[in-house]
Amino acid sequence: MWDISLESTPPLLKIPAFQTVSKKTTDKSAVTAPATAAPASPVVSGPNPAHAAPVNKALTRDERIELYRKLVRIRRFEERSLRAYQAKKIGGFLHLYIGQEAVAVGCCSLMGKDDHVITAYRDHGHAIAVGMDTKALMAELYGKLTGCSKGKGGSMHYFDPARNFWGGHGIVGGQVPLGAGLAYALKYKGIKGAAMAFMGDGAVNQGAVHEAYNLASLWDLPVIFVIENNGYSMGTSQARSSAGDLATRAAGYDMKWEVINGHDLYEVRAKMDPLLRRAREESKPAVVEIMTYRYRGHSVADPDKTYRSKSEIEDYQRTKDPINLFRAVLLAEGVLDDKLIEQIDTEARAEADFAADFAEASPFPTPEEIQKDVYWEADNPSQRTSGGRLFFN
Amino acid sequence: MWDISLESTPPLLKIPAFQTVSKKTTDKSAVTAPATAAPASPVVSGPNPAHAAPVNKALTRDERIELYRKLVRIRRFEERSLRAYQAKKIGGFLHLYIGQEAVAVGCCSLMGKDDHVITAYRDHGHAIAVGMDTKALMAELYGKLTGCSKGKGGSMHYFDPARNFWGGHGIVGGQVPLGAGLAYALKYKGIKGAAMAFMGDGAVNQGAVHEAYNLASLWDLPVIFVIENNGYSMGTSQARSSAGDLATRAAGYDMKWEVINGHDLYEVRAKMDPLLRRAREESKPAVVEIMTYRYRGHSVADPDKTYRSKSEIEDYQRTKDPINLFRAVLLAEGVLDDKLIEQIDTEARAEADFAADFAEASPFPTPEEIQKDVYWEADNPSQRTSGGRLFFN
Amino acid sequence: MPLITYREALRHAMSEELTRDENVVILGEEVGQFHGAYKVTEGLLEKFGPKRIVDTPISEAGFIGIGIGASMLGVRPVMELMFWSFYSVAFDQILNNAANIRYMSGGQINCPIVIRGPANGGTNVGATHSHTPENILAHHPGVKVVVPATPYDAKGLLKSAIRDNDPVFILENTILYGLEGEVPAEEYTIPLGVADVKRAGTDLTIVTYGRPVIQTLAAAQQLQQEHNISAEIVDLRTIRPLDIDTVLASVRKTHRVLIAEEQRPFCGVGAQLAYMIQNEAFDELDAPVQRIGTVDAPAIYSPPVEIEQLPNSQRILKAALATMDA
Amino acid sequence: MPLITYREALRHAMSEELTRDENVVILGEEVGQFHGAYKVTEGLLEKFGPKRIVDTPISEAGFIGIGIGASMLGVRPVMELMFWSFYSVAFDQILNNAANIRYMSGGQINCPIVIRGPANGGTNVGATHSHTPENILAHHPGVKVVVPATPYDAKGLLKSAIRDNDPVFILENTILYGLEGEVPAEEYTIPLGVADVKRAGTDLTIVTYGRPVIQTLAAAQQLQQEHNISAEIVDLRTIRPLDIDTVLASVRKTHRVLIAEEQRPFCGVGAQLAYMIQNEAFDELDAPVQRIGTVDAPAIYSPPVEIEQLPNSQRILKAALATMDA
Ligand SMILES: Cc1ncc(C[n+]2csc(CCOP(=O)(O)OP(=O)(O)O)c2C)c(N)n1
Ligand SMILES: Cc1ncc(C[n+]2csc(CCOP(=O)(O)OP(=O)(O)O)c2C)c(N)n1
Ligand SMILES: [Mg+2]
Ligand SMILES: [Mg+2]
Repeated sequence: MWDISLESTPPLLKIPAFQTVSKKTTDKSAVTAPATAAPASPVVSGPNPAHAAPVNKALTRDERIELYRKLVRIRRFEERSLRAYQAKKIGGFLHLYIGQEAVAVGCCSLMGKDDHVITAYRDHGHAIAVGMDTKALMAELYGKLTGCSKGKGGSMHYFDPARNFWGGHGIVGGQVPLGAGLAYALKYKGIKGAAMAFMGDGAVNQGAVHEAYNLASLWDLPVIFVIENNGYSMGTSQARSSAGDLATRAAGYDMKWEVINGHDLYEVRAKMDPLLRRAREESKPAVVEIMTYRYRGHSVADPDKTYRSKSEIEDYQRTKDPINLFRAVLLAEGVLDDKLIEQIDTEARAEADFAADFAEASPFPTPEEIQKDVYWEADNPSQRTSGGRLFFN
Repeated sequence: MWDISLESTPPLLKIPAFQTVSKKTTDKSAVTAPATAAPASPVVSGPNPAHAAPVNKALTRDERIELYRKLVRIRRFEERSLRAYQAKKIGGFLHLYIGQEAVAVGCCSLMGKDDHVITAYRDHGHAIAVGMDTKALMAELYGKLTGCSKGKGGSMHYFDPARNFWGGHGIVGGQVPLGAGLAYALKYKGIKGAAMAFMGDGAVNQGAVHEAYNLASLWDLPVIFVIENNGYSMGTSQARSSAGDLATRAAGYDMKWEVINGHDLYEVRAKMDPLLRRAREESKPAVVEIMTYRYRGHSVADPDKTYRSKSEIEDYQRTKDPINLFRAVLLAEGVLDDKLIEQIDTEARAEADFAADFAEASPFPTPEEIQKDVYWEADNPSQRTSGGRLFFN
Repeated sequence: MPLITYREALRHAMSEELTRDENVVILGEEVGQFHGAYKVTEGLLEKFGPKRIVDTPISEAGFIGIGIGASMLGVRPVMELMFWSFYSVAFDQILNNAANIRYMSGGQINCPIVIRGPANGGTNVGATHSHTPENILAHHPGVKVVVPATPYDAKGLLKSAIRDNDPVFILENTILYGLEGEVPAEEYTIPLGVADVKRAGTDLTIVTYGRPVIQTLAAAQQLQQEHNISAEIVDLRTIRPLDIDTVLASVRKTHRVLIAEEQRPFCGVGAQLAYMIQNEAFDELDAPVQRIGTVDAPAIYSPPVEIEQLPNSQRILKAALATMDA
Repeated sequence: MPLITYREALRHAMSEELTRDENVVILGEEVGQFHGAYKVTEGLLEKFGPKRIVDTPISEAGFIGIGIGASMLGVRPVMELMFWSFYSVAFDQILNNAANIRYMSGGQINCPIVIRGPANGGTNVGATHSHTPENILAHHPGVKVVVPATPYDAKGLLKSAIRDNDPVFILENTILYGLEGEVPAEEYTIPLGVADVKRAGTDLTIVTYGRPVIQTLAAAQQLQQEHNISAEIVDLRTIRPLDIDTVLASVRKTHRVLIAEEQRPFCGVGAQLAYMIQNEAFDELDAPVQRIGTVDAPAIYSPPVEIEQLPNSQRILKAALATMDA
C-alpha cells in the first residue's frame, strides 16, 4: 500500500535494498575512452557499499526521516500540481519530476550554507529539496503574486536566492554557465562553497555546456555539473541524441567524472559528498551523470505514446522507484514503521492541498506588475541615477 | 640560401629528414583519458615511416615538385601581401599562414573531385592549396572587383565553390557546423566524398564546434575536423585556453582522433589519407590535431611582444620549417636540385608580384556594388517571384 | 473549399514540397518520431521516412549550421525551431552565416534554407519562450521574414519559402495552429512580399501581421458596429521584403494609421513602419501614426495578466479609437 | 583639462572603478597579457594582477554566462567583447539570462554586469565583424545600452555603468579609440540616459550617437558656413534609457529632424526615434523625419567602398540639405 510511484496503481512490491546503475541506452559505449574516474558500479547482488559511506552513517534518525519526507513531499506536491493543471488552474508547461526525486533530495541534502544550486525548467524537486515553501511554489504555478517569482516566472522559473537556489531556467543548457559563474564568485570571494549546476541528458549537446566545462576545468572552479540522465530529452532517447557516453566527455576537459545510480538516495549522497568536499576545499570541478527516470511525459502536454513503451515505464516504477527503494532501506534500518510512513504521506498530501488552497486564495498580479521587476532602478526610484525613459509604448 | 622561413634572415641550416610532434603545451595531459586512436608518435630518431606510406610512394616526381611549389607559392604570396599591407594597399586584418603551409597543402593535396574544404579567416594557404588563382586572391585583399569575392569579403572571406572551397570565415568556430553540413549534403545525395573543416586551437572552445562533433558522430557524417594547432589563439597559449588535450575531446563523442606533425608534409598526407578514405567509404567522421606554428603575429597588427619569446619563434623556423623540411626530403629523394629550387622560388616571387600588379591595376567595386549579391532574387530580377521592398533607407 | 487548420496547412505545404523536390529535407527537434512538439510535422516521418524527416539533438547552432552548410551544396533544408525563442543559441549561424554567405562570397553561394517555428506569447511560457524576433531577423539584409496569420497564407507562403533561393524565416504561432480556414484543394503558392488587405475600410488603416490580424478583425467589427468607424486592415504577411506600397495606398485613403503587432515596442517592426509612413506619406497623415503592441517588459507568466500584456482585440479597439481622436 | 584618448578614458574609468570596488573584475579575450586587442586594458594586468584582470578562452557564451552567474552573487564583472559582433555566439546568455533574470525571479536577483567592446564599421573587417547591435540590444526591456562618442562621455558613462545595478552594454568604436578630448583630472560620472546637445542650433535638429556625432559636427560646420543653416546636434549617448525629452525640446525649436546613425535601417534606432518624434511632436514637424545611416547591405570589405556605405560627413551634409528642402 505504500508503493508511491503511481497514485492509481499501488501494488505493494518486494523491493531490493538497493539498485545498480541502469543500463546505458547508447550502443556505442564500448568504443568510448576509458575514464579518469572509476566506471559505474557493475550489477552486483551484495549490499551497496555506498549505503555505509560516512556521509550516510552520520545521519541521525530524524535526518533520515526528513530525507524520506522530502521525497514524499515532492511527489505529492507534483501530483497535486498535475491535478491543478488538469483543472486548468495552471498555464504554460508543467514538467514533472516524478521518479527523479532522489537526485535533487540527495544532492541538496549535502548543501552547506555556502553551496549553491541552479537547474533547468524541471525544477520543482530542487526547489523543495533546498527548502522552499510549497505554498509559494504552488502559487507560482497558479500565476499568483504570492508565488516565489510573483507569478512572473511560472513552473520553469522558480527562484529563491535566500536559499541559494538560482532557478529554474527555460533555455536548455543556458543555466550551466551561470552555475559555473556562481562557483566563480565563490572562488573570487574566497568562500569555501560549491555550486551544483543541474542539467538533463539532452542538455549536454548544447555548446554553452561545453564552454562551461572547459572554463570550469581551466580555472579550477568549485562546480559540480550534474547531468540528470532520465534517458530521454522529450521524445528522443539518449542513443538518438548523443554520441558516446555523457559523463565521459568530462575527460576531454581533464575533469573528474562519475556515474551514479540516481534511484538510490544513499548512493547519490555517498558519491556526491567527496566531490562536493573536493570542490569546496580544493576548488575542483567534476561532472556526474546520475541515472534516473521520469514516469510522466516530458511535460503534461506530452501524450507519451511514440517514444517508449508502457512496460519500460512500469518496470522502472516497479523496480527502481526512489521512494519505494529508500523506504525499504529505512524500514530495514528500523527508522520507519508503517505508522510513520502513513503519517508522512498524509502530511505531505495535506501540505500539497494546503498549498493549492493557498494558491487559489491568493491574488493575481495586477497589470501594473507587468512593468515591475524589470529594472532595479525603476523599482528603486529614490536611488535612481539615470535619466530618460526606461519603458516604451 | 634556401631557408625560407624568414625573408630577411636566411641562414641555411642542417635540417633533419623529418620532425616529430611538437610537445604539447598543456601540463594536464597526464590525467586525460586514453584515446580510441593511437597516441601521437613518440620522439624517435629513425626515418619517419609516414614518408613511405602508400599515398606518398604513389606520388610522381612531378607531383612531388608541385607539392613543394605550392608551399613556396603560398609563402611568397603571403610575404608579398604583407608588403602590400605595409604599403596600405590592404585594409582590415591580414592573418598570415606563414609556417603552417604544409597543413593546407598536405590535406588539400588528397582532395578528390567530391571532397570539400572550409576554414576560418587564416585562409590564404587553403585557397592556394585548392588551386585558386593568386591574382583573384591578391585582388580580394586590395578590395577590387576582380577579387575572388568581388572585394566584398576581404582576407578573411575567400570563397571558390567551383573548387570546393567554401571559405574563409570570420567568426571563430562558426564554420565548423557548415563543414559538417557539407558532409551532410554529400551523404544525403549519396556522393562518396568527404569534407574537411579546419579550425584553430582556440576554436575548439566554441560551443558550436562541440555541437558539430556530436552531430557528425551521431549521424556518421563524412567530415574530418582539422584542428590546426599553432600553439596560440592570438596571444593566448593553448595551456591558457584549453583544459586537457584538444584531439582527445573527440573520444567523448565516440570519434576517432589522431595527432599529426604538421611540419612534415608527408606525415600530414600519410595520416590524413586513411581518414579521408574512411570518411568517403564508410561515412565516418574524425578529429585530427595537426601540430604547427605561425611565425608572424596573429594578424599583421599584432605587435607579438607579450606572449611568446623570439627564441621560440626562431627555434621553430630553424628546426621545423615545413618548406625547409620538405625541401630536404625532396633533395634526399633526388627530386629537387638547386636549379629547380631556385626556379620555383623565382617563379613564385614573380607570380606574387604579378598578382599584386594585377590587383593594383584592377578597378574597385562601384558604390552600386554595395547592394549587389545580397539577395539571389535582387540579382536575378527576371526570375523574381516575391513582391515588396528588399532594401531600405 | 476544404476547411483545414493552420497546422495542417503548414504540414500540407511541407508534404507537397517534399514530394515535388527530393532535395527538400525536414530537420528539427522532435519533428519525426514525436510528431513535432506542436504536431505540425505529424505523419511526415511515416510518409517520407527517416532520410527526409530528421530528428535532431538539442543543438540548434549545430544543426542549423549543418543545414546552412548542406544548403550551400544544394540540399533544401526546412528546419523547425521548436520555438523561435531558441534562435538565441543559433544566432550566429542564422545571422552571420545564412544571412551573409551570399554577400561575402561575392554572389557565388546561395543559402536556400527555411527556418520555421512558432514565435509568440499568449500561452504562459514566460520570458525565455516568448520572443517575437521578426524585427531582429528582418534588420539583417540578406534574409526574408514571413509571419502568416491564416491557414491559407501559411500554406501558400511556406511553399514559396521552400522554393526561394534566399534564406527565409517563417514565424508561426502556437495559438494559431488550431485555427481553421479555407484552403483550396488545388496547389497554389503565395508570393512573399505581398500584403493582403484583409478588410477594406475608409476611416482608419490598421497595419498588422500574425495573430493580431485575427484580433484586429474582431476589433474592426466592433469599431464598425459600435462606433461606425470603417477600418481597413492591411496584413503584411511578409516583413521583409515589405509591401509598403499597399500600406501607403491605404494611408492615402484613410489618413490615419494604427499599427497592431505582437512586438515589444523598442525598434519593433511598428517603428520601421511608422518611419516609412511618415517619411513617404507625410502630407497624407491627419494624425500621428500610433502603435499597439506588447506591454514593454519580459513576458509575464501569470495567465490572466499575460492577456493584458499582449495585444488583444479590446486593447486594439481602444488604440483605434485613440487614433481616431488624435 | 588634460587631453586624453577615448581609449585612455575607458581605461581610466576601469582603473578607478577597480580601485574603488574590489568586486569589480575585468574579463575578456586578450584583456590581460596581450593588453587588449585594441589596447584598451593595457597596463591593467600589471596594476591589478591576474585575479582582477582575467584572460578568457574564445568562449563568449561560456565566459559571459559565468560573468552573469558571478554577478548574481555580487561580483561586478566588466566583460570585454573583442568585437560586439561576437555577441552572436553569446546572444542567449546576454538577452535571455542577463536581461530576464531580474524579471523571472520576481525582482529577487540583480545582474550588475557590464559588457563593453567596439561595435562599428569603417575598418574593412567585413560583414561578420561590423555589427552595430544597439537596436537589437535595446529592444529588450531589462537592459541598458550606451554608445559614447567622446573621451569625456566614454569615461563618465563607463563609470556609471559599472556602478549600475542593471546590466549595461557599452558599444564603443575602434575608430574613436584614438580620438583625443578633454577629460577632467578629478573624478566624475555621467548619468546614463541623459542626452547631450553637442551643438546648439535653430534650423534643424540632428539626432545622433557614436561616431556619427563626430561626423555630424563636421557636417554642421559646413552647413553653417556654406549654407547658412544652423543645425542643433543632440548626442543621445545612451539608447536605453532614452532621453527623448531633450530630442523633443530641440524639435520644438527647429521643426525639422534628421537622424544620423551607423545602423542598417530596418528597425534601427532611427526608426524608433522617428516613431516617437512624429507621435509626440506631430504638429511641430514641418517636414518628415529623415534618416541617414549605413547603406542597407552586409558590410562590404573594399576599403574605399565601405566609406560610402557608412555615414560620413558628406552623406550627412547631403541628407541635412534634403531635410531642409523637404
Ligand atoms: C535551447 C533549447 N532548445 C530546445 C528547448 C525545448 N526543450 C525543452 S526541454 C527539452 C528536452 C530536454 O531534455 P533533457 O535535457 O534530457 O531534460 P529533461 O527534460 O529530461 O529533464 C527541449 C528540447 C529549449 N527549452 N531550449
Ligand atoms: C567568436 C569569435 N570570438 C573572437 C574572435 C576574435 N578572434 C579572431 S581569431 C582569434 C584567435 C583564434 O585562434 P585559433 O583558433 O587558435 O586560430 P589561429 O588564429 O591560431 O589560426 C580570435 C580570438 C572571433 N573572430 N570570433
Ligand atoms: Mg532527459
Ligand atoms: Mg591557433
